Amino acid sequence: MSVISPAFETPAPIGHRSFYDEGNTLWSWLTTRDHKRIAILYAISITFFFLLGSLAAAMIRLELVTPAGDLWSAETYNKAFTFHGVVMVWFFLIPSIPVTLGNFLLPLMIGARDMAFPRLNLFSWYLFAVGGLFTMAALLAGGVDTGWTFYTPFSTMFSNTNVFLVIIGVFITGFSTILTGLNFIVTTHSLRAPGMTWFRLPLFVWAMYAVALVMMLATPVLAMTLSLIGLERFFGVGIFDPAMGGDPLLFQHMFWFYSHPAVYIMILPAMGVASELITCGARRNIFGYKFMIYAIVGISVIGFLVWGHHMFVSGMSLYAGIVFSILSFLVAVPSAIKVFNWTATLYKGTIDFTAWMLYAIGFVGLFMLGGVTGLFLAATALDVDLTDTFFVVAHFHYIMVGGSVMAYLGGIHYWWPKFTGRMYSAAWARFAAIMMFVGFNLTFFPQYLLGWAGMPRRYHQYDPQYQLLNVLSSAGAAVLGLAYLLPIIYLAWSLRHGAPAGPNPWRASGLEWLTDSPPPKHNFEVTPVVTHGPYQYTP
Amino acid sequence: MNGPRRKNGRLPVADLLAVLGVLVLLLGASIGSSLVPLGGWNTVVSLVASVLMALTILGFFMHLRHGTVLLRMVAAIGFVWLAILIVITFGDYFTRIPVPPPW
Amino acid sequence: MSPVTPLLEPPEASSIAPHVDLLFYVMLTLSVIVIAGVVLAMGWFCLKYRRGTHADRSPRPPHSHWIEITWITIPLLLFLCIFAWSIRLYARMRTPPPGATPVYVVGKQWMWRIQHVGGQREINTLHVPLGRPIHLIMTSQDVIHSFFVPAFRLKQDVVPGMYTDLWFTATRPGTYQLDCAEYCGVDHSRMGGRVIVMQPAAFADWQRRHGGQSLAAQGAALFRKAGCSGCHDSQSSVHAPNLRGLYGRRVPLRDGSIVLADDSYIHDSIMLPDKQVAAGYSPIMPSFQGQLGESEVLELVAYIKSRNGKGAGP
Amino acid sequence: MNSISHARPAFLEQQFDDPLQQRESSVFGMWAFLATEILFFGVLFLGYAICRWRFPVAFAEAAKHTDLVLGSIETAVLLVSSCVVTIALRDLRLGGRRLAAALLLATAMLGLLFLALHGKEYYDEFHEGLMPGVHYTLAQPHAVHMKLFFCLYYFITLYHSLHVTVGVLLLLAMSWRTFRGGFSADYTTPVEVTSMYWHLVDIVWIFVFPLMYLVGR
Ligand code: HEA
Ligand code: HEA
Ligand code: HEC
Ligand code: CUA
Ligand SMILES: [Cu+2]
Repeated sequence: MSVISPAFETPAPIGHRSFYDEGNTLWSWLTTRDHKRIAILYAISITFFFLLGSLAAAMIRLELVTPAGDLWSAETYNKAFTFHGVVMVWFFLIPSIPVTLGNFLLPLMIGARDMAFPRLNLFSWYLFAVGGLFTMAALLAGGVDTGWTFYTPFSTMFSNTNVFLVIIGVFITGFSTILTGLNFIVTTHSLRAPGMTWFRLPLFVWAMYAVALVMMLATPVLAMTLSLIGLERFFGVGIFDPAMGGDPLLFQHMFWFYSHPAVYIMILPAMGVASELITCGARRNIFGYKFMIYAIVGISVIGFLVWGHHMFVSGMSLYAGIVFSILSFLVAVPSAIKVFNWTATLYKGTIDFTAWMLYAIGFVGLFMLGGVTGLFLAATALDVDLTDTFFVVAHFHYIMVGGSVMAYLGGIHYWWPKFTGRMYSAAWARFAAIMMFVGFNLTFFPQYLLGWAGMPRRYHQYDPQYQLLNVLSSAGAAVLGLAYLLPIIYLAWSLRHGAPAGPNPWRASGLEWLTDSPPPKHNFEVTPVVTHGPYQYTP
Repeated sequence: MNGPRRKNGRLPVADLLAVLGVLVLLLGASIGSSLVPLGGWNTVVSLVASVLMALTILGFFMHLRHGTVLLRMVAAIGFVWLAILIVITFGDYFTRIPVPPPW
Repeated sequence: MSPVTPLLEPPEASSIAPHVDLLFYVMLTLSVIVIAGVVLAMGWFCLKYRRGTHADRSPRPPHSHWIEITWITIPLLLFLCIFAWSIRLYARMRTPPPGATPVYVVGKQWMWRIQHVGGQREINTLHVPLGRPIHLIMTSQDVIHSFFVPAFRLKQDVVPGMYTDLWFTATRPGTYQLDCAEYCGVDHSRMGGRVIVMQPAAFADWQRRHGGQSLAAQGAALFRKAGCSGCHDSQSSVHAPNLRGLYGRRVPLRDGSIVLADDSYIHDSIMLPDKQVAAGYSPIMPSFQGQLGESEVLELVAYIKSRNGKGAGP
Repeated sequence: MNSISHARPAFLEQQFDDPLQQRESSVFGMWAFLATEILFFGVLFLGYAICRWRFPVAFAEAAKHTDLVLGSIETAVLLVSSCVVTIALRDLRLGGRRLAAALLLATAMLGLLFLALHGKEYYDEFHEGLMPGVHYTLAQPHAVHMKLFFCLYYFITLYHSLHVTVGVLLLLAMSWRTFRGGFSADYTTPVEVTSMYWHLVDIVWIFVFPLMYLVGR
């Protein structure tokens, strides 16, 4: 269990004192500047939000079992999907991989003692928490019913729910995102260990770097756009209100200038995780390392130019539609490169079907399905029919739940021994992964058919001919929901009863595996010196 | 990050004051030009003056003249992204064809 | 209701629909081929190279430019073809053929109000003749809605403060579902209706039975009632432009630019008169925002348009 | 490469190997932050551009209601303050203390002067009835669309003033720390970073000024 990759000259001596041993009072956690502890604070918070968002999903799915709007009132249903979208996007999925896995692993993977700005890192968590509190306050005060997209003038002039509170919540969390991004960028630039050149960085670090860039360049736009909504609500004036000469489409441009890059904030980290998992699981170095990097960078840059594909039927000009459509096709090319390279990495490998490998393989498949249906939507003439139907809902759940959430869980399973020093039950973990895969497809595949059959999204009640598929989808959600509970149980169990993991249970290469599990406070007793690329696997 | 270490920020005070003089002159030019009716060009002229002032501050007060390529790129990227946002959005507005006459 | 089995798409009832479906199924086939290829490759690797098998695990190159370039180029070319195809179809969807019959649609929380040129008014129902191009000119009174007829494979957002349009030629008589596809508040899911496609003769009959005063005539009455004529009549003492022949003309504005006097221009002239002030006039026209509803504005627009023809209006 | 053991100055944080790395990280971080600030303000400028493009006349009319004289003085005040803070940093780097502290204080005071002048403008505008949603009494032909201008004007200038306020607080803190001898010729990073922030506040204003004050004169 201690095969340390020969790539690194100075393996750290095995210490005895992990970062958990540096005091365990609540105060010591709430004032910590250790990136590893902050990652754990985040992990707890986003799990909480994931559960909240899932409850809202359960409400959605229960309502949609019958065509009539009988279980909840229309208001409640609208609030449920709004809350689901807001919480899942801003309080779970955007932070998920970066703030937990990224925070914990980025310094470890580049051989640093901490983030460049540890205090800022803690501050980001507090911002996140405060933003979350505002959002929950909005929930307690009665909820919001605008949809997560806050389209004007509905959100400014017509909704009389707590839009303002949610906007403040998202605004504050946005700052948290920006500061996290800033920290990642500076850390990657200045704190790399000696010998850790740019082309020796693990792909996960590259993904974190790219995602940090997107976070910093996109989030400010969201913050100001939402502020403008707040302004309009407060003072009854504003630039999105047609009654005053404003333009609702301007809001959509601003919102999607942020929100399309934001979807890449949600997928790039997942791609980074998948690259680490697949190489280790197949015991093969990644195929086409440099192309993978170019693809990451390409996605994050071109991703900024495609936002208008959400507006093909909004009244935007035909010519803008043409430009956004072709750019959307172009941004799919780097994604294709990644899918093909992951597949090629398996070739001539030695593949172990650990739970995290199952997640990784599931990720590639589901991401591909979601991505390819994204191309249907990018094809303007099809989007005219499919937009705002369940086809879109299925598209993004395939990528976000099937892709990103699967990758996140895969990452948690892969690095769990590193985080906690314990092993979990491999059998249960595999079972949960497979159950999740089945439940997921049962939930969301029918939604493609629903969308093609013409069922619009955000519908509290629907025509009876759609019922069969909706019942299937709800049944799938139940399976999926139960599958989500399993890891919570067996991972918690492993904290006490799991076997000790040792520094490198998967015989993985990468600096994070050189140090103890869990790592000591300053990560490495001796700063490692890097002489090779990131992946040193032989089958 | 390991660019040449210049004696950043050691311009003589006199030079710094001269830079300030240039800035104030540009400001004056901008205000002055706005009082002359040039039609659409008024805004262009004053914006050009603003860009020059911003560049002066970036270059001299913020020492970007001696900055590394990396720093210059970081300084530029905000502006570049803003330009993307503005140009593409206007692209939509400029090309919205009116509803063609139905008969 | 036309028979719609749960797993199938709604019927193809517009001239565009078969084209959309063709594109969809071609893309579907392509995607299935590519996805199946990747999944099979992965599955095969997973089986062949799972731990414990005696497969050939000799070193393979860590990268290969040729392979990478191949699998960049092939998808790229495929994408470009699909793009070209879809964009041509899209341009066609967005370019109404000359001579299409205009129908005016106003979305409102939570109903569709429809006005025909002949003066027929309907709510949540749209009667159209078979085989004739129909051009919907749409706006919203409050929030954004979206006019969606799945059987036509068409959808267009209906945005307050601007006119959007949608055209189609119905190709199958019948009754089709009309939905609101853009989230618009509490009763979004109830904001539906029907599109009834009739044989031209039946449609003409329907028109006759429901026809009252034409839309333009209603507009003419309103023109007097709302006080427009007080300024815009040729006898008026106020210095205001004569609107005869305005529609479709290029109007020089006070700020030096020139705009085409189309539906939106007339709409904005009434609701936001300061936005574009005609050259040679002072901006004294009051805004009618809040006094006239969007459907009334549509009547006025129809009336002003009607004054283009020979012998039209006062 | 084992750099933890060397004599580490007190200001050097544990995650850095040496003062140079620490300084460059902070400066780089600040530049990155400034890039986001540009986008923060930039969106508002986009809103401004679109609205002005739609209502050029209303915007020209509305901009006439701003106070050109005060606006110009404010701009000059900020330009001077930018120069002063640069001189302060220069002095600090050359080992100065008292002069640097005084100049930093002066910069903060110029910032306060800016805020006071702008407050005066707001006060006048309130009495003129130019505040949509609060007190708006304009009734001229373009009054409705002039609201768009004012709405953006207040939002941008208030957001900018918020930045000035933060800047003033930072400058006061830096001045105090300088005066107490917290910095030396080797360690000026916090002052440097603060001054960068201050320059950005200045740069933003340089664009606000022509767009808000010089239109339609
Ligand atoms: C993580 C999130 C995520 C990601 C990564 C993506 C990725 C993509 N998305 Fe998606 N999208 C969303 C989240 C995401 N999306 C969300 C949340 C919405 C709805 C928002 C709302 O309205 O609420 C949405 C909506 C949405 C729309 C608007 C739909 C509408 O409302 O009308 C469009 C239209 O173009 C689109 C396109 C794409 C494309 C082209 C990609 C591409 O990047 C995908 C690229 C990947 C692949 C293509 C797969 C791998 C490639 C191959 C295996 C190559 C071979 C394939 C072929 C040759 C066919 N998305
Ligand atoms: C980012 C991440 C994310 C995640 C992880 C999810 C997770 C899920 N989402 Fe969601 N979703 C969004 C992002 C996300 N979603 C967004 C952005 C929207 C758009 C919102 C908008 O329109 O504004 C949306 C909208 C959306 C809709 C469309 C609503 C509508 O338009 O009318 C639906 C409908 O099925 C749905 C379902 C689900 C389900 C079943 C899950 C599952 O993964 C959740 C599984 C968990 C549970 C089901 C709960 C736990 C289980 C139990 C307690 C057991 C009992 C349960 C049952 C009997 C059902 N989501
Ligand atoms: C107080 C007098 C007044 C009233 C009442 C008035 N208008 Fe006008 N209208 C004007 C003037 C003056 C102009 C030219 C300046 C401008 O474009 O705003 C004008 C311009 C227009 C134009 C643009 C014409 C062009 O040549 O560009 C249209 C269309 C129009 N008015 C329609 C209407 C309608 C419809 C009504 C009633 C609902 C109405 N007006 C009521 C004074 C008036
Ligand atoms: Cu109207 Cu939805
Ligand atoms: Cu998108």
